[in-house]
Amino acid sequence: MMRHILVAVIVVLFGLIFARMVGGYVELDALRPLALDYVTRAPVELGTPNIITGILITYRGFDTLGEVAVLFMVAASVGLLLKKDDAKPASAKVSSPKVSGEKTAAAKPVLAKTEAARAAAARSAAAKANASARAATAGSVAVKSTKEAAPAEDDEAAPREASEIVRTGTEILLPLIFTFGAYVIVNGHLSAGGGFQGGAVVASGVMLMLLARPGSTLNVALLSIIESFAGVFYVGLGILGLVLAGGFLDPRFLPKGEFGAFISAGAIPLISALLGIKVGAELSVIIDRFRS
Amino acid sequence: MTTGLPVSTILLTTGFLLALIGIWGMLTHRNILRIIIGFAVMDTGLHLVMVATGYITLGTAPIIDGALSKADAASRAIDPIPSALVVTAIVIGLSVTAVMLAYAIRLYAAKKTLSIDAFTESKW
Amino acid sequence: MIEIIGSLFILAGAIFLFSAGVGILRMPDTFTRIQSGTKATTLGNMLVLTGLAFYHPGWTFKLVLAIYFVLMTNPISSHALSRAAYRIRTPMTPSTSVDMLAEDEAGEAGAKPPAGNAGRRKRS
Amino acid sequence: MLEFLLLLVCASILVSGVLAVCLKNVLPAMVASGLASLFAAVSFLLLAAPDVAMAEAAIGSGLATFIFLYAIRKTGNGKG
Repeated sequence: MMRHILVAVIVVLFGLIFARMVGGYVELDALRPLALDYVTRAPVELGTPNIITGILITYRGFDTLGEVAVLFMVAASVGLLLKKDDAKPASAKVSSPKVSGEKTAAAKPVLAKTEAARAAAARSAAAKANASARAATAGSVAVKSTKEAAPAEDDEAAPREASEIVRTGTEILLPLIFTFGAYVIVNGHLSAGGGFQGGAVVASGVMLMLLARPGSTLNVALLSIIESFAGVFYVGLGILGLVLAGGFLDPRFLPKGEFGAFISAGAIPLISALLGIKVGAELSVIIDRFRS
Repeated sequence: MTTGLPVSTILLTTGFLLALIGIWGMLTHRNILRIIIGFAVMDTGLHLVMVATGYITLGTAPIIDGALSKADAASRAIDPIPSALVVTAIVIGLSVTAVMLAYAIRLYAAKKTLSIDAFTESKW
Repeated sequence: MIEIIGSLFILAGAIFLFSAGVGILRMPDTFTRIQSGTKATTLGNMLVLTGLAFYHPGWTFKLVLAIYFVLMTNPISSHALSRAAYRIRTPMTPSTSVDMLAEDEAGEAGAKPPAGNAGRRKRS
Repeated sequence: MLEFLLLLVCASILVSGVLAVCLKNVLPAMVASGLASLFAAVSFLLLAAPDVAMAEAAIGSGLATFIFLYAIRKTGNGKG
């Protein structure tokens, strides 16, 4: 009870501050000087109809780059925090698929690779280590198999599969969602949207896929490679702007093109696409970390 | 059906009230997940406040197309800077929420409880 | 003339959406509410979007895409919702007379359901 | 008319926020917070900021809610 009163006092104090802020605020009837500068300069200088994208990618481009770095750090730290480290001795975990995998390993090494990979993917990290230790004695193939299975983190108790209608509907809808995400990303300089929004749309498509197929795995290694290359190209475009145009992340080193056309506004669509790829990959990785 | 209040004042009030609700929720609850939900609500409220400060009376979106010419933009478009900042703030809000939830999952794995009364090691 | 046709479409869509709202308020249990909120809103949305296509002929392609999206997502999401509600044994209204999913699952399991209980299985 | 719509949306935001904080169970509270985010996206649209509305609708009410959902599932349905 005492704590509730204290909290109420704190909230009322905040409320007083906020009330003063609301009371002293008058709605703008003209743009502030900086905003006026941006609104008049962005369409002429950059050739981008969507002024918000122009600000986000050019005038505050360094800010956006830093924010993508923050997002990358969050993806990494979430992966670190949710890593499975309950390393228990997995002697009881020896199950039949691995035995069959070893049996085929003696006969046919190529087939055994996929079999052992599938078997190892279904187990936790400790069991994986055990499998690789035992398979290493059997043959040299299984070492490769654990390397393949490393990105595939799977739940031991896999949740119930979604119904057939949901799975089929997901198959029909996913291309549509990804197309819409790509549309939003590359049309960021013409209409509402851009890298962040389109990346979020793509990530929600990935989320739909993961929800409809709880057993499927996301190739996190591939996603991180794509994401790293997008980041490298992002910084490379920034340096190109520094060398060929006015400054870091200046998109004017490419021709401005016709105002309002799809290929226009210098390098803004390129940077926007890279941003969208990066954001989409990072959000997908975050979702996948939470799922496993 | 007019109240005479400017649009941005209505939104400012709503945003600040939502932030207050979020602060109340963060401070009263003892469950970590409830605290994070309170934080998310506060986040939404502050986004509302920031966007409302950019509104200009009878303004339109700062996208130049058939409805808004280049010459008109300076007088009719809303302030684009708060919008640009809020777009990044939303993504950062999601990141912060994700990190907090990851910590919550780790804390639950350590103590099998979500009440912050159980975590007294760092209390002095 | 074309605008009048568009308005008629939008009005019809609004009527369907309104009936969906009334259905959600008046229906007795979860499943009937879900079905009233699905069928009527799907048709209502489609009619409203068709009416918009009459108003802005340039948007037709995007509106067709939107209609396709609504047509695909709305039934699937409500199917997932009602299946989840069934799985957690949400109580049905007492006037429910056929439970096809229970019969189906009983048939899949290979066990013939008891004769008296086959059609009508109530949950508490 | 626009103002009336705006007041309606604002009232919905506030009601969803109160529900998000006050509901007993964590799961409905999470859904209510996502709902507040969704109504906030509508109000952004009324404030002529469609970029922000898109970001909020996709991230705030879509992805954040599902990350919450996974977290609740991993922490024993949020009890305790």
